[in-house]
Amino acid sequence: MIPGIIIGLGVIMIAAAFAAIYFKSLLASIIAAGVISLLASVIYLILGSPDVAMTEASIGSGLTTVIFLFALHRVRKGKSDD
Amino acid sequence: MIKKVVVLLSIIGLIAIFMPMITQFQERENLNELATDYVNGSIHELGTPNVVTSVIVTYRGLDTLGEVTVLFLATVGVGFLLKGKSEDKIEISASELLETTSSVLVAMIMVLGIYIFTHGHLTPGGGFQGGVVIASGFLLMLLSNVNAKMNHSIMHFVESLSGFAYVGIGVTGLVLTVGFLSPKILPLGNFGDLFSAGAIPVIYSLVGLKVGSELTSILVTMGGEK
Amino acid sequence: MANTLYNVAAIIALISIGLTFIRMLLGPTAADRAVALDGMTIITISLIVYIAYYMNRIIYLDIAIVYALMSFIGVVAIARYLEGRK
Amino acid sequence: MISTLILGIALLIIGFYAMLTQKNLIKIVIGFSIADTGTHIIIVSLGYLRGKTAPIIDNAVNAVNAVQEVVDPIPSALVLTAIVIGLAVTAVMLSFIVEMYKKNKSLSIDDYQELKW
Repeated sequence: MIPGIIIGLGVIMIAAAFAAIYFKSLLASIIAAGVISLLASVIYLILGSPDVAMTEASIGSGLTTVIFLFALHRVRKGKSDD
Repeated sequence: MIKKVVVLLSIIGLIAIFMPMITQFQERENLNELATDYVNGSIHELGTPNVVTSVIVTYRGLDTLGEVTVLFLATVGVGFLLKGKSEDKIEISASELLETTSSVLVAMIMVLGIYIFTHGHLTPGGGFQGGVVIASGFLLMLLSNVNAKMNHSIMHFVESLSGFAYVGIGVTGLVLTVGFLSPKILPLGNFGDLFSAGAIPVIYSLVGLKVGSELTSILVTMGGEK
Repeated sequence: MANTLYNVAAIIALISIGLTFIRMLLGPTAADRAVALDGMTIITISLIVYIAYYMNRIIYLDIAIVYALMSFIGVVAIARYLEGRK
Repeated sequence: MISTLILGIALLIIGFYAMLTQKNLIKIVIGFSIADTGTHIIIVSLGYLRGKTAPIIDNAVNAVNAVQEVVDPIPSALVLTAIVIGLAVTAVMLSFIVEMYKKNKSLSIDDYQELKW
């Protein structure tokens, strides 16, 4: 079952990486980059390093997304294109 | 045209660098000598159940000190670049649901963060993770309440005090025991208790406070409050 | 018997992650994508609990707690961003 | 594990490609963060040993012969610090982007000609 989980999550992560590059909307790109970090944390857990999994879950998915959003908010102030 | 060729060549070069790593990959069966020493020393000499914690705090303690310094420099850099621009804040006030929920949740998030960094030697947590959880509690406060004011002098005081105490414990280890950042200045205690493993929980709690205040400072600066 | 059931649950969780991911790719508006991200994190928490059971380490459950907390805060941040952009 | 090694290398190459080809400054930083994640997965999968578990001693791991039962702790410790540094570097890059936007009102890298060769 574990190899199946790795292959499934890996396919989704690579698809999310391409999506993060080719999405037109910057907000959608940021959400896709957040998905990569979220699933990477499960990969770390399977690889036997829960410390790294916890750090990645908190920093990669939470704070990095928020910092990108703050920067996007400052840049896009006054415009409402998606 | 020439740009595309350069991009293609660099991607091919990158693949050529990593190809031998895939084709000649052999899964190791046993730990190497250094890792064996770390695992044995962490369990039998330092009394720390989580080996990763003892590698970060003790065996590679200088790396962690350098890393905290880099984080401090990044905080200073962000604060210097974005100083004095308070007009970019999100002005619309939060809904009543979010405000009420967050006023209950923030205290529980703080308690969870403190749990994570004080149990760093027993569970997968640690100073960095606990610091991030504390910073996320302040972030929730910032998101839910538009009028929230962060007291910057308290934040800077906590940050500099924890950094000072971190270096102070390191120098105490240099004077009293075998080396810089040695955790043996406190008694080792029973294996698996909260108050055990010498000074490792103290050092990791200080790292947690420092990381938490630095990340809160980065978030507050980037979020637009002056 | 119980192991078979857990494996079936893990397969269902993987399929659901794929489905929410497809919604995230297609979603016409940003709100669709944010909701898809929220659903994906909640399903992933169940996958983490499955891994903790499979590897017989109760200590992995701490990660599920932190994961749930941080995904909540990320979704709140995205929602506040969408609210303030009008 | 070979599958996660391939996954990490693929993510690294995709992120590098994004950094080289994208015009938008924020997309370049997103590419950097993807490449960052790929590098971390590579390092952690090099430290994995088949059939062994996390280096945390509790009821599931025997403390006497723990050396035979745990994975390599050193790559985990390295990656743990690298992730935090990655966050700090990303924050500094994004503040530079905000400052550049204040000066030129543009996010496209084609509008910044000062250092073009």
